[in-house]
This record gives sequence, C-alpha cells and structure tokens, in this order.
Amino acid sequence: MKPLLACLLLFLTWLPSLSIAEEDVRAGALLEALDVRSFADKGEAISELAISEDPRTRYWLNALLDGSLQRTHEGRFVVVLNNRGRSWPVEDALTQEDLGEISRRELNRISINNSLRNQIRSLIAVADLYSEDLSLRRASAERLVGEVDEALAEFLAEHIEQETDRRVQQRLSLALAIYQLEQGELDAVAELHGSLNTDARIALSRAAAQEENPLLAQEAQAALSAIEQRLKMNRTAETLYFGLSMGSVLVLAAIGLAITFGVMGVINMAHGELIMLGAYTTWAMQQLLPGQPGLALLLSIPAGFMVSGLVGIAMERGVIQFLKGRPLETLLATFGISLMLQQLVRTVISPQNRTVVTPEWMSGSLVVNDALSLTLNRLYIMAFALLVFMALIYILRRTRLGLEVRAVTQNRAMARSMGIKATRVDMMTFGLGSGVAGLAGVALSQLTNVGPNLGQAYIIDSFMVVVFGGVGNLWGTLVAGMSLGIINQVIEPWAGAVVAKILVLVFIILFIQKRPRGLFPQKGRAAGD
Amino acid sequence: QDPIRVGVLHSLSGTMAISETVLKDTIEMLVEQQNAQGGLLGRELEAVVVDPASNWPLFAERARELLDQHEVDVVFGNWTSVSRKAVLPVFEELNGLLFYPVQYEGEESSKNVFYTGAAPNQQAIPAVNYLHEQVGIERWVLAGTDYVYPRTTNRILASYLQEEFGVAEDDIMINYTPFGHSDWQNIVAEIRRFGSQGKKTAVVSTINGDANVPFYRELGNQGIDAADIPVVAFSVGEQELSGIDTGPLVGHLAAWNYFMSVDTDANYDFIDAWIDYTGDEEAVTNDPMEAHYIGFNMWKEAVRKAGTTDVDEVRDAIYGVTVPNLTGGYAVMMPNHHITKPVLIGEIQNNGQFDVVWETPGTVAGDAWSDFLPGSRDLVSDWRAPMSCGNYNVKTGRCGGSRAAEEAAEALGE
Amino acid sequence: MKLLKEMANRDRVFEFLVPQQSPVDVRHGPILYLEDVSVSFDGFQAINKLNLTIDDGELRCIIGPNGAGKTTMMDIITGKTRPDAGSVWFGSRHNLLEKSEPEIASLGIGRKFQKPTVFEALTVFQNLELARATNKSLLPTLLEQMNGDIRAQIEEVLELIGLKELHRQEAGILSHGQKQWLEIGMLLMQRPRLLLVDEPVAGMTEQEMERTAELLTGLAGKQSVVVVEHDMGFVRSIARQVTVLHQGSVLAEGSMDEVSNNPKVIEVYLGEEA
Amino acid sequence: MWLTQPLYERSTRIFLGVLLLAMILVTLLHLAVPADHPLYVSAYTVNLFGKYLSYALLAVAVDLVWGYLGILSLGHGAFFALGGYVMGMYLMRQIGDRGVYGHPELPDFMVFLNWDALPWYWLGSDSFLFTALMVMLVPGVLAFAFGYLAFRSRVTGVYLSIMTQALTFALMLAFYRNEMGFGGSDGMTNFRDILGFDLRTDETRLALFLISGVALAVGYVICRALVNSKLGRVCIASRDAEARTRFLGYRVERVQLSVFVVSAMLAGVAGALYVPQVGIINPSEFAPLFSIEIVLWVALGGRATLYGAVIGALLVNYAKTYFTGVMPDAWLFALGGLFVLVTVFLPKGIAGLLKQRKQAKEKEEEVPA
Amino acid sequence: MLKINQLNQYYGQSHTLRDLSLEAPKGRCTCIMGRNGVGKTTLMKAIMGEVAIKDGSVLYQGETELTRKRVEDRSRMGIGYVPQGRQIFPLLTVEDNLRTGLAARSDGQKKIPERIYELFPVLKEMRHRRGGDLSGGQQQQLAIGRALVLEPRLLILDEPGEGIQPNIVQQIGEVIRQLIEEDQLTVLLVEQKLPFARKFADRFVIMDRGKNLAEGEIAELSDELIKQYLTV
Ligand SMILES: Nc1ncnc2c1ncn2[C@@H]1O[C@H](COP(=O)(O)OP(=O)(O)OP(=O)(O)O)[C@@H](O)[C@H]1O
Ligand SMILES: Nc1ncnc2c1ncn2[C@@H]1O[C@H](COP(=O)(O)OP(=O)(O)OP(=O)(O)O)[C@@H](O)[C@H]1O
Ligand SMILES: [Mg+2]
Ligand SMILES: [Mg+2]
Repeated sequence: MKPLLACLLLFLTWLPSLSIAEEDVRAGALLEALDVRSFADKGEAISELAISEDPRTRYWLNALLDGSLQRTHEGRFVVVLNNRGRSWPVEDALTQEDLGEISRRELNRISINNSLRNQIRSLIAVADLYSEDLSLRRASAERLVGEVDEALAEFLAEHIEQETDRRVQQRLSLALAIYQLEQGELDAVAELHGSLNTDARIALSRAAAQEENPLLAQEAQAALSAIEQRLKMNRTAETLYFGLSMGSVLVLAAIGLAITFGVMGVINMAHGELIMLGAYTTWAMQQLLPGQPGLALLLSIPAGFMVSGLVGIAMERGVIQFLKGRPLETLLATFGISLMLQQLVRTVISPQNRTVVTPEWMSGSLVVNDALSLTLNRLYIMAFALLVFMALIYILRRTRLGLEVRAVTQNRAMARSMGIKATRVDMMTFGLGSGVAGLAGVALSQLTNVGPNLGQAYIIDSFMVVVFGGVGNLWGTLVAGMSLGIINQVIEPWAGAVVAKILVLVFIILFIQKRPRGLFPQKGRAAGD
Repeated sequence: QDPIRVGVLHSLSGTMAISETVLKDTIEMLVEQQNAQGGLLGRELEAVVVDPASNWPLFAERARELLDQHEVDVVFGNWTSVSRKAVLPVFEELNGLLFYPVQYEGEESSKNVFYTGAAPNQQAIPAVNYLHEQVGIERWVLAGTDYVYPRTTNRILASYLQEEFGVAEDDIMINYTPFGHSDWQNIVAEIRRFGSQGKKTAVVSTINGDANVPFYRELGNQGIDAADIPVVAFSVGEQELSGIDTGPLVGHLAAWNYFMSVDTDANYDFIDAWIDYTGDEEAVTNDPMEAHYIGFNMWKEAVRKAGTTDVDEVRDAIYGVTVPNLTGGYAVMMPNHHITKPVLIGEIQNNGQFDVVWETPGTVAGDAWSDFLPGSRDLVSDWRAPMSCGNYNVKTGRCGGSRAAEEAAEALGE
Repeated sequence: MKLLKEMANRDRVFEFLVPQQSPVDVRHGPILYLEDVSVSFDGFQAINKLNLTIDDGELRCIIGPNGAGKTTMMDIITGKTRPDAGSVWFGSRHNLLEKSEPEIASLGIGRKFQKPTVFEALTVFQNLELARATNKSLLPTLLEQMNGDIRAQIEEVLELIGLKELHRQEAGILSHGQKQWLEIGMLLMQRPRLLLVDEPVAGMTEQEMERTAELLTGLAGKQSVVVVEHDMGFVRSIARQVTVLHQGSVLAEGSMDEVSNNPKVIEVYLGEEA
Repeated sequence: MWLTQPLYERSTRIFLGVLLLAMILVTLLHLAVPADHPLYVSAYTVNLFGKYLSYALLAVAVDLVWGYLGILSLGHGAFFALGGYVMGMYLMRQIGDRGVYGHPELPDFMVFLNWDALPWYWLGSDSFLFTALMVMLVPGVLAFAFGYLAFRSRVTGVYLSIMTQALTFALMLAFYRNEMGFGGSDGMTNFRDILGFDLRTDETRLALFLISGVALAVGYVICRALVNSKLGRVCIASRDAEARTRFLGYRVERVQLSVFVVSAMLAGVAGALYVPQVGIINPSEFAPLFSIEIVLWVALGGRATLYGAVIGALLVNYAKTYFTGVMPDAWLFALGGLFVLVTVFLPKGIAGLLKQRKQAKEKEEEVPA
Repeated sequence: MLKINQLNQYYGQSHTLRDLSLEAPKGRCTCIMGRNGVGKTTLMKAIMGEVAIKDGSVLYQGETELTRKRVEDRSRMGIGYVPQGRQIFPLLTVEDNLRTGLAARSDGQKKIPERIYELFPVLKEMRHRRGGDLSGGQQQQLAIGRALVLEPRLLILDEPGEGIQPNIVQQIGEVIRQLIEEDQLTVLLVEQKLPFARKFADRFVIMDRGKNLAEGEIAELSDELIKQYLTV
C-alpha cells in the first residue's frame, strides 16, 4: 500500500503550480498512461497519477471512478457529463472546456475493474482524512479499517492525536490496532476486545490460529469468544428486525384488502393491480420530477392514494355496485379487471419493469453497531405501515364514515332505511381500501420491481394475511402480518427460503383448524350464523 | 408466390412477457429488414405471432398450431427451459425447426432445435475462471432460483470448483429461493456473514427474473459493495437492469456473450436499428436479442444455401454456416446444434450498461453435455450423418433414447 | 276448513305424531334434567346455576323477561352452546354435554328457533323431506328414494301447516308467519321425543295461535314439549306447569295462576295489567 | 338405482345427447372428410377438444362442491395436478431406456440428479392399473386428509377458500423443488406411449379425445345423480344453513367430506386425461391462479347447474385459444372484459340465460292457453 | 300525513299488493291487520322503498311523492322504521346501532337522546355489547329505540311487540301513545294481537291478499269483521 502514503503526501504538500503548458504536457502523459489494456499497468498509472502534483488529480480520479473519463477516436481525453442516449455531452479532461455532444461511437471508455476501483477509493479516503467535512472524515476512517500498512500506521499513530472527532479517533485506533495485532502485538488484543468489526474479528481469528505466539493465540481466542457471544445477540435482534420488516410489508399489502375484502366483503382479485398502480405512480412522479427522487416519492404518497383510489371508485361504480349481495361474483369480475389492468399497463407503458430510484435518505442503513445495521428503506416502510394502519383504525373506529361503513356492510337495506347513503359509503370505502393499496404500491416501489406482474406477487399473501388475522378485523391483519413475517424469517435461515414458505403455509392451514375464524375471530352469536 | 412464414413463439402476456416481448419485436424487426432487402429466395417473409401466455401447456398447443395450422417454415421462440421442454415433442413429431435464443442448462440436444444461447460452458465456467484467476476469489456463494437451470449450473460449478480449483466444500454455499422471491434480508445477511470470514468471496447468481431487483436493492442497502463481495450474474442483462437503479450496483458483474456496450460498428448499427424500430431512445439490447440476430442470419444463410425452406435440407445446410456476431467475431453452427460464442465479463455501470473487463481470447463452442456431470460426461452430440445422434454414448457406443436414433436403426434394419 | 274441523276433533291421532321408538330411558324419572348449569359470555352471566327437570310427556311453558336466558338454555340442550358448569341429561342414559348437535338431534330432540330458520333455496316440500325422521347417515341419505309413503306423510303435514299450495315454492319467499309454520312442520316431521319450541306464535293471528295451541297440547302426553313464549294469552291457553326464568335461573315455578299472581313475576315480567 | 336415475331426466338426456353427437361429429369430420375440405377437423383440433373436455370434467367437479355444497374451492387445481402427476409418472416409466441418458429404469431427471434408485413413491408407477387407481386415490386421500381437518373444525366460507388456496400454493412450491423427485420446475414431458400406443399418432389422440368425452359423461351422470338424491338436497341445505342442518340430525361434516373427496377424485381423473393430451405436467398446474380460473369457468357457465360448468369450461378455453391466436397483444382485455360483462349482465351465467329463455318460452305458451 | 293510492306491487310474477289504498292521518295510530302472507310487510317495505312498486302513489305530508324519493331520503324526511325481524346491525355495539339513526336527523345532533335509554333501560346497560349478542326481545327494543333516535314524524312499526316481554310491550304501547299525544307523531302499525291493537290504535285497516278490505275507527272493529277477515 505504498501509493496510499505517497498520495497522502501529495495532498499535504501543496506545491506551487508549474507553467500551464508544461503542466498540460505532463498531465497528457499521465492520462495517456491510463489508456492501456492491462489492468495491472493501469494500477501503476493510477498510482503515478496520484503522486503527480497536478491539482486536477482528484477530478480525474473521480471521473475514472464513475467511468466518465473517456477517449475520443482522435485521442483526446474527455469527461462524459451524461451517458444516456446516442450522443453524449462531454468536456475536455484537461481544460474542462465544453465540447458539446459527441456520438457514443466516437468514444472509448478508460475502463477500470473492481480492484482498481478499490485502489482509487482508498486513495481518496486517505486524502479525505484532512477534509473539513466531518462526514467525509468519518467515512474515510471507516474505509481505512483493515487497510492499514506499515507506512500508513506510522502516520495514523500521529494523526489520531490531531483528530478532534471521537468517532473518527475510535475508528482510526481500531484500524491501527488491527494492524498491530497482525504484527503480533499483544496489547492490540485488549483494544479489539469485544469489537464487532469484521476485520477485527478476522484479525483475531488469524492470531488465534497462528502458532508462533501461544500467548497471543490464547488471548485472541478469549477475545474471540466474547465477540461470538455478542454476535449471537445481534443476530437475534437482526432476525427480529427482518421479521418485523417483512411483516410490515405484508401488513401494508394486505391492509387495503382488509377493507375491501374484510369489511366490504368484495373478494377483490384486482387488489394486487391497485398496488401496482401505486407503484407506477411513484415511477411517473419520478419521471415528472427528474433529479428529485425524494420529493417525487413524498408527492407520490398522496398521488398514489388518489390514483388507486380513483381507479377503485371507478371499479366500484362501473362493476361492483351491480354485484351487491353476490360476493362470490365479485371474485369473477375483479379477476377480469385485474387481467385488464395488467394488460393495460403492458400496452400503455411497457411490459418491462420500470426504474424507481431510491432517494439518498432512504438508501443504506442505520448502523447500530458493527454487526447490526438496520436498512433504512425498510425502517421507513415499517414506520409508514404503522402510520397507515393507525390512520385506518382511526377512520373506521372513530369517524362517522367508519360507523356507516360497518352498518352498510352488515345490513344494507336497513342502513339505507336509516338514512345512510349506502352508495356513497360504498364508493368511499372501496376508494379508501384501493387508495391504501396504492400507498402500499408506493412503498413497495422502494423494495421490489415496478412492473406489470407486481400485483400478482402480493395478492395471495395479502389474502392469507387477512384471513389468518380474522376477516373484518384490522388489528388481526396487523398481528397476522407481523407474526407471519417473523415466523418466516426465523425459519428461513435453517430451512431455506422455499421450505420456509411452504412451512408457513402449512402452519396457516393447521392454525386455522384450531381457530376456524382466524386469530381474532368475530365472537358472539351474530358471527355464528 | 406464397410468403415464407416465420413463427414467433414468445409470451406476450403473463409473467414471462417482461422478457419475451422484446424478442418477438426483434424477430419482427429482422423480418422487416429482410423484406426491405428483397426477402429471401425471392419470396416475402411473414412473421406469424402467437401468444403462449407464459403457460407451458399452452406453449405446446401454440407450437402445434404454428406448425400444423399456420405451416410455418421456422420458429423462433421460447425463453424458459420448461417451455422449451414442453414444445420439444411437438417439434420432433411434426419435424419443425426451432431457434432457442436463451442461455440454458445444457443437457439436451434435439434434432429439431438450434440452441443459439449459451450452454453452461459458454458462460458459467469462463466466469468462475475469471473470478478465480483474475479476482482471486476463494469462497463461493452459488445463489439461484429453484429451478432446473440454476440447479444444473450450480451442480456443474460446484464440481468444477472442487475438481479444478480444489475449493473446499465449506467454502461453497448453495442457496435456492422460489420464483419471484422478494424478501432477501436473511439471505443477503447470510451472504454477508459468509463473506466476512477473511477469504475473498464472490456470489455466483443464477437468480431469475423479477427476483433480481429486490436482491440487488437489498445488497445495496445492507452495504455489500462489489469491491467486498462481487456478484456475478448469469441472468441479469441490460433488460433487467433497465428496471433497477444501478447506482449502488456499480462493479457487480455479469457474464454474457454480448453486451450492448460492446464497441463495434455492427453492434452500433444493430442498436440504432432497434432504437428506430421501437421508437424509444432509451431502448436497450441484450444477449438473447443477439442470439436471435445470429440465429435468424444463420437460418437465412442456410435457406439460401439449400435453396429451399424444407426443414431437412435447411438442417443439413446449416452446419458450419458462419455469420458475424455483434461483438466483432463470428458464430459458427456446430453439428451439436450449438454455436460458437465469445464469453464476456462485464461490470455494471451507473447507466445500466456493462463495461467489459475481460473476455475469452477466442470463441468457445457450446457443449450440449457437460464434462463435469457424471451422467453426461460420456455423451456427445452430432446430428450429421452418419452419427446423427443427440446423445451418443462414447463408452457404450450407443445412441440413447432419441427418436431419430430409432428411425435410423429401423432404416438400417430394413 | 275441513282440516281445521278435523283438528278440532281432538280424538284423532295423527300417524306422524306417534313417537318413534327411541332409546331414551325414562323409567327412572324425567326426560330432561338440567342441574346447576351456568354459562357466561365475556364475563356476562347468561345462565346462572339453572336447575330444571322436564317429565316425560309433559308440556312445559317457560316464560321470563327478555334476556333471561331462555334461548340460551335451549342452545345448551341442543349442543349449540357448551356450558361452563353443570350437567344436562336426556333420560337417564344420555349425557348431552358429550354429544354433538346431530347426535342430540338424532336422539330425538327437535327444536324450533326463535328466528325462523328454514332452507331458503329448497322448496317447502323439500324442507319437510329433509326433516323427516329416518336414518340420516350418509349412505341411506344418498340412496333414499321418494315413495308414496313418504309423500303422504309430507302432504299430511303440509296440509296441517297450511302451506299446501306453496309446496313447490322455495322457502325463501315465504312471509314471516309462513316460515314459522314451516318450521313447526319440520319439527313435526322430525317426530322427536322432546320438542323445544322458541316463541312459536310470534307474528301469528289469534286464530293461528289457537291452532298452534291445539297442536302443541295434542302432542303433549306422547311427546314432551317445552314452549317459550311471551304471549300470555297463548301461554294461558296451553299451560299446565309454568317456569319463570330470570337472570339465568328459576324465579318461580307452578301453575299459571300461581305464577301470574307471584308479585316478583309481576314486577319483573308481567306488569300490572296482565 | 339412484345412479341411473338422472338418465330419465330431460336435461341429462339433452346433455348426453349433445355430447355424444359432438363426439361422433368430430370423429367423422376428422376421419371421413378430406384434409383440404373446409369442414375437416385436424388432429390439432381433435387434440384441443380433448383437452377442453378434460377441463370440462374438472369444472363439473368444482361445480359439485361450489354450486351444491357451497365450498368455494380455490385449490381444485391441486387435485387435478396430482391426478396429472400420477399419470405423468406412468408415462415417464413407459419411456423406459429411450430417455436421453438411456437409463433402463430411472427417468432422465433422476439420472441427472445422480439418484441410483427410484424413490419408494414411484413404485408401481409402471403398472397402468395401479396408476388408474392412484389417479383417484391420491387426490382422494389428500382431499380426505385436508377435508377431515377442515370440516371437523368447521372451517367455512372464505376461510376454507383461502385454505384450499394455501394448500395448492404450498404444493406448488413443494413440487418446484427438485428434491421432491417429480422433475422440479420442468416437471415431466417428452412422453412416448400409453398402454403401448404411441402418443404421437393421430389415432391415439382421437382415442384420448373420445375417452375424455366418455369420462365427462360418466362424471356428469355421477354428479347429477348425487345432486338429485336426497344427499344433494342435504348439501344445499348445509350450504344455506349449516347449523340448522345439524339440528335436523345430519352430520354435515361427513356430507361435506364425502362430496369433497368425490369431487377431488373426479378432478384427479380429469388431470390424468389432460396430461397425455398436452404432453407435459409441471408445477404450474398447482398455481393458485389456475384454480381461480376454474372457478371462473363455472361461474361463467352458471353455478349449481353442472352443465353450466361444462359450457363455461369449453367457452372460456376456446376463447383463450381463439383470442391468443388472433389478438396476441390484447387478448387479456377480451378475456377480462368477458368476465366482467358476464358477471354484470348474466348474474346466473350462461346456464341462467338458457333457463330464462326456457321459462320465457313456457310463459308464452301458457298465455294463450 | 300518509296517503296511499292504488298501489300495485309484484314479486316477480306474483301480484302481492293489488290496488291498495289507505290513509294514515296525522297524529293518529293506524293499525294494519291481516293474516300471514297477505302483504303487510310488503306494504311497509314499499313505503320505505325497499321493494319496487309497479304503480300507484304514496303521498307523504300531502305533497311529497315518496315513490320518487331515494330510500335514504325517506328517513331524512322524518320516517322512522322498525322492520319485522328486527334487522339490527349484529356486529355493531348497541350504542353504535343507535348512532346510525343520527344520520337522518336534520339538526346534526351527535349524541343519542337520553330519552331512548330512559325508555329502554336495558339498552343503556348493554350499551357496549354487540347488537347480535342480545336476546330476541332486547334486539326488538333496540330496533324501536333506533327508529326513535331520528325523532320521526311518521313511525312505521312492523309487529313491534313480537318477542317482547308483556310489561315492556305495554310500555312500548304507552310510549307510542305518549309520542302521539305530545309530539303529534303519526304511527303506522302492523299488529296481529287484538288486545294490543284495541288498546293503543286509533284506526284499523284490514288487509287480505294485498287489498284493503275494511277500515275505520278502532271502536268499529267488530267481532264480525274479525271473524270475516282474520280467521283462517
Ligand atoms: N354469544 C353471546 N355473547 C354475549 N352475550 C350473549 C350471548 N348469547 C346470549 N347472550 C346474552 O345472554 C342473555 C340471555 O339471552 P337469551 O337469548 O337466552 O335470552 P332470552 O331469554 O331468550 O330472551 P328473549 O325472550 O328476549 O328471547 C342476554 O342478555 C344476551 O345478551
Ligand atoms: N322476496 C319475495 N319474493 C317473492 N315472494 C315474496 C317475497 N317476500 C314475500 N313474498 C310473498 O309475498 C306475500 C306477502 O308477504 P309479506 O311478508 O308481506 O306478508 P305479511 O303480511 O307481512 O305476513 P306475516 O304476517 O307472516 O308477516 C307472501 O305470500 C310471501 O310468500
Ligand atoms: Mg329468546
Ligand atoms: Mg310480515
């Protein structure tokens, strides 16, 4: 890792620049060296570039990293600004002057592979240790764990003192300790004791396995078993999290159905497609607001609700209202609608999946500790699911609409005689259930494919959850979704995904034998007949 | 004069429509182009499109319809193995001609089918060679959807890794998931743990179709970077990537015989034609499309050579036919009904394209029967007379099972 | 009209009224015996230490305020509801708590529900056919053929309940009162040893009430009948022994006169004027 | 006897007559008419009809439980597929050493999986008689086990429907697994002959078509006899008022169980007839959506009529064949639209329409009289 | 208050109400009597709009043609309905059952009038129980209470005493009278029990086979009439 330090020196010593012409000739040569076939040679050239004293080095390295450093057939180095379509806008890599658009046929990429990518990132990381930006420093310290070599170790030992942030300091000393352990220093074991960091654990297990230094091996072994203990706990926590997050996806997918099917009694086979529409709305929003995926996503929440809700209302008005009192027939009609909606999306948009971008703030994970991090997108979805659930409970339990919905579904004729506008209530309820399906779609667009088959993937699970929880009981849906999620995730590690799924289904079948009306059955006389 | 009828047997609805519709469009485009050049043998070409709706028995029914009712001269079609297996008896019975464009598990050689996609030795084996030799991978996760292609490929790979590279059994983790699996949390976590034991680890993915998007998303979110644990996929191409935000995936790999990003004029021409045909500036091309391109051209050449569209004569004429592929080389039809292909390894870029980081020095000939499976090691396939057999056992010297062999034996007996 | 006259002629013994030979052992006392039965729903004590005995051949009226537990008691006897405590015996041989609804029904306990329940998709005739006392296990049911005997039996009942003209109609279209009659008809077809009749005359005219009263008193003696009714006129016209339930247990028992003069009964149930 | 009773009934006679006529007609048009004649029925079409007929039998089985017993089974595809698999195993064994690996006993996929012997549950699969028995027994036993549990604990309504769906879904996932020994996702295919007759000849196809027709007729008569019997009325009674039926002394769960099992067996037979005609059986027959589709055929044709189920199955499948051929891009619109229109405008299905017609006619005749 | 003119109604082919005319004058209680199946319930349903009628008119308050109003609006115009067979909402609590009646009130009141609970104390006691769990008589009380919640001007009662214990039946009768006297409520009552009818109704109408055969003041209801029309 010699270049690492070298590069570092470069960024430290800010040399006065040479004359422009001289500089460009040198720079040209540096870039020229990058355009070789062999990746090994390219690696050398990158190191060369790093220790060159050109101020544009960082710019070139970044361009190289994301593949935008390219060469025209004429041999000119350019940086591609946007690589979609047939012609791409470029700028000169040396002068940064705008060169307009060039056909992609004319361009050759200076390609790198994973190991070069690694190399470049480490180079940048070391430099970042000096950044003003705390988050950059933290990220860079994070990166250096497990990558320390002799030269860097010396430097780090000094640098830690200067660092003001505790987190960065901790990381750096961890990085240092790992290096020291590899060198056989006994003190390092204490530093690593209880650390959940992967590189630390690997270093410890190497130390425990070596035979030259029995004392070290023994100490390392002790440290290691302490770590194992903590890892186990973290794994349990992780599984629980996985279960809850899978559960919240199930709940979200099923909760709309809990209304259209559970409360209104419509066997809504098009529920999946309503979810799909919500997901497509997210995609459309992102198309409308290019470059602002986060805002688009937030706006899709009301938009997705509206779109699916309106389609739901149209379905209700157009078809389902004619099927009053014939619940089984709704299966037939909604199945027909589901086929048509799928094909509609195929013909109007495309049979292919669409890209929905995950906004910055939703990607990555929340790091609890080195062994446990919670993926952000699922965390958000969990919160979203709970929010939607609470809102629905409120609407159905506490508002006039909720009362009217329940009255209409239980005895339509009588409800009308009591002055309840059953038609309107039906419309609103179905719209509400469909709208919630749309919300599920918005959330799912962050997890899975946005394509015509999206709905199909969730319809069966949704019915399963609603029935397992007890038809007509929202709390049942919540508990059912969550418990199925957890059961699945607990079984999966030892049974495999396929068998886990089968076991969960068998479990549901057997469970229903014990409780023929789901987890939370409607009790009492009325439910019996 | 009657037009020459070209059957297209790709699902336009149902779960497979997502992959297959572009192939239907590709054939329609090629037919259109050919007609613009004056057709074939002085006759117009006419594409006959039917929709087997991702339903396997319906595939057989549709195949029969194409051959029996529409009397097509050749069929381009199918994606999944099971659909191919479903139509195979129909093609053999009615002596049709099928060009199958998708990479598959091998272990098959039919007189009536030409396999223009990759056999395992044209994709999987070179890919692990690359990972082992160039990237230094020591630990392997073989993750796949639970069906025949991944099962076969993984079996071949597991035995190949153990025999060729001496990888210990502990260093191979095999994992199967159902079709359309969407909750990858546990598996990705497991991969992460498996990969953090100090040895360089890679994932060889035969995960199919829709399951990929949530898989890659989960990889990205759990912070598995291509630099730590690269994933090399055999079923993820430009088409699949067009539905994913590839930002977090940069550096993950795929092994194919064609990438849209390949820098040749033939390829750019093909892409431009495709964009014009679809009217979509963002339209992408992929490997199976190239396979259809090659297959179509080979068939065309063979028809020219034979001077007729008669199936038997076209078949006899097609062996050895050589046409350019889109990556700057040539594809030859082998007597085992497979073709020669270069193998390319590409890294995913942030624009949904692949950047080729490695390729085989020359082309590789497709192998119907794997050398790494005990049952098929001794089988060879050669459909030219006098062998004329898809599964000739070199040990026993017998041609197993196939109908053609029976016929040959009968003919000899008479 | 003719039928009514016949009905009035109380000497006549209808064939279908002859009780079926049944294994119920009543030599040692009552046909139905409830002891210390209690049941509660979500903490609400609907039946509270209820004791009740019905003798063979007795006609017993049970009255009591709304919610006293009359219907619940019938639910317990027919196996629809399982009590929390207590014992229920049919004759001295059959512990009803161990039996399922069909078993209890085939032992010879028939029931008319408070809210008339008939098979709405079947015709009136078929409703009666299904109710007919016969072997109701699988194969005999599958193989049973309609014959003159059966038809005659059904027609007799049809005439009795005044639905002859409607016998080919689906039961779903009947009016409330007609459904009441149909259900009584089904009960008759069942030829049970013990009839539990929950509010039989609700929605009937005075004359129909009289008819029902005659029918029920005609049954008593050969069969045991338990009637729940709120119509005091009706109860008076048939009652010999009356039991008053209140809050899940027996408040009073005795002849109609005794009971209707009981101040407690007047207070909780009858009101001043009745 | 109760079984022959429907034969004296007008609707059954008409049904059987039409079926017989159709079978004769198809046979004649196939055999006696020259191939270039517009009326000629090709082997392809005969084959197609054979497939439809086995679907029709399946639909009758579903109508029996749904229409008369009120059990909306969303999992009947499972019984159909099991019957199909049993038949598939037999056909697989008939291939003998003509498989690609040339193994004398093991099917190709087992050779490929490195198995060295047949698993126990494949025993007997080379005997046709045994197979014929198992075609009914396997679905029957599964239906019995499932039904026993479900009906005993009084699982009803949508709960039961969704459980049947869970059943078929679980089976689908299980059959997708290669370890199950049924060929995984590829299932079984490439069959050669049945009872020594080559499956790839037109004669065999015609024979299979005729056998399917006969099976449909027999199945129809059995179901008709069942629903005409008193047991049939008990079924309807328990459909509408289960508790009340119990209070009359009928053991409802036994009635449900036995009819459910009969229906599953019929579905199994349908599956067994289906497989040799389409040449493949794989786990997608277990797909819940397929089971839902069967219910749609029945609903479309008219529930609780039996002949309606047949009409529905034939019509929908013909429509599917037709639409996927002529409008491949848009056939789902047509099919979906058909479902919607029929439910909204023909609440009782096509059979309901026929009945209405008949009644209207009777009315007309009555008026002048 | 309510005037029915030449009403005809069919269930499919069967002609249930035949040229039926009758009148329910304001502030009085009109009792409809007749044997089972003569069409009393059907008539009530026709007034509430639950069954379609073929022709004829139903005039409310002398001017409003009810047959042209939507079902929902009829209750909003002040018609309370207690159907035969109770028709309560089985899974709603007693309180919620009562609350459904608030929809039709024009004054937008959100609370259940205390008066209802005073009339039927049992309902207060069981406020949080599901309607379906109540005993038959309790349900009947609930149904009446629910209709009273909307403070109707016309109250339609279809055999209200069915299944209710005698003292409460009396009480209901008294309540009805009280409302008639105090609030000028108009009542249309279907009742089979003569004593009750005699005691609480002002007028009677005898129906047979969908026709109005006789009507008049309740005092005029002679034994002859009864014999003629109400005996089977
Ligand atoms: N399943 C149940 N859940 C809760 N409470 C119940 C249930 N069944 C009955 N109850 C309560 O038990 C009490 C007794 O009810 P039951 O129906 O037996 O009364 P009853 O004597 O038949 O009254 P009525 O004369 O009005 O029909 C009532 O208060 C009722 O609310
Ligand atoms: N939905 C229906 N379809 C067909 N006929 C019906 C329907 N409902 C009722 N009927 C018939 O209409 C007639 C009148 O019924 P209705 O319920 O109005 O009688 P009712 O006078 O209220 O009798 P009861 O005193 O028994 O309540 C009855 O003969 C009944 O069979
Ligand atoms: Mg009661
Ligand atoms: Mg009435």
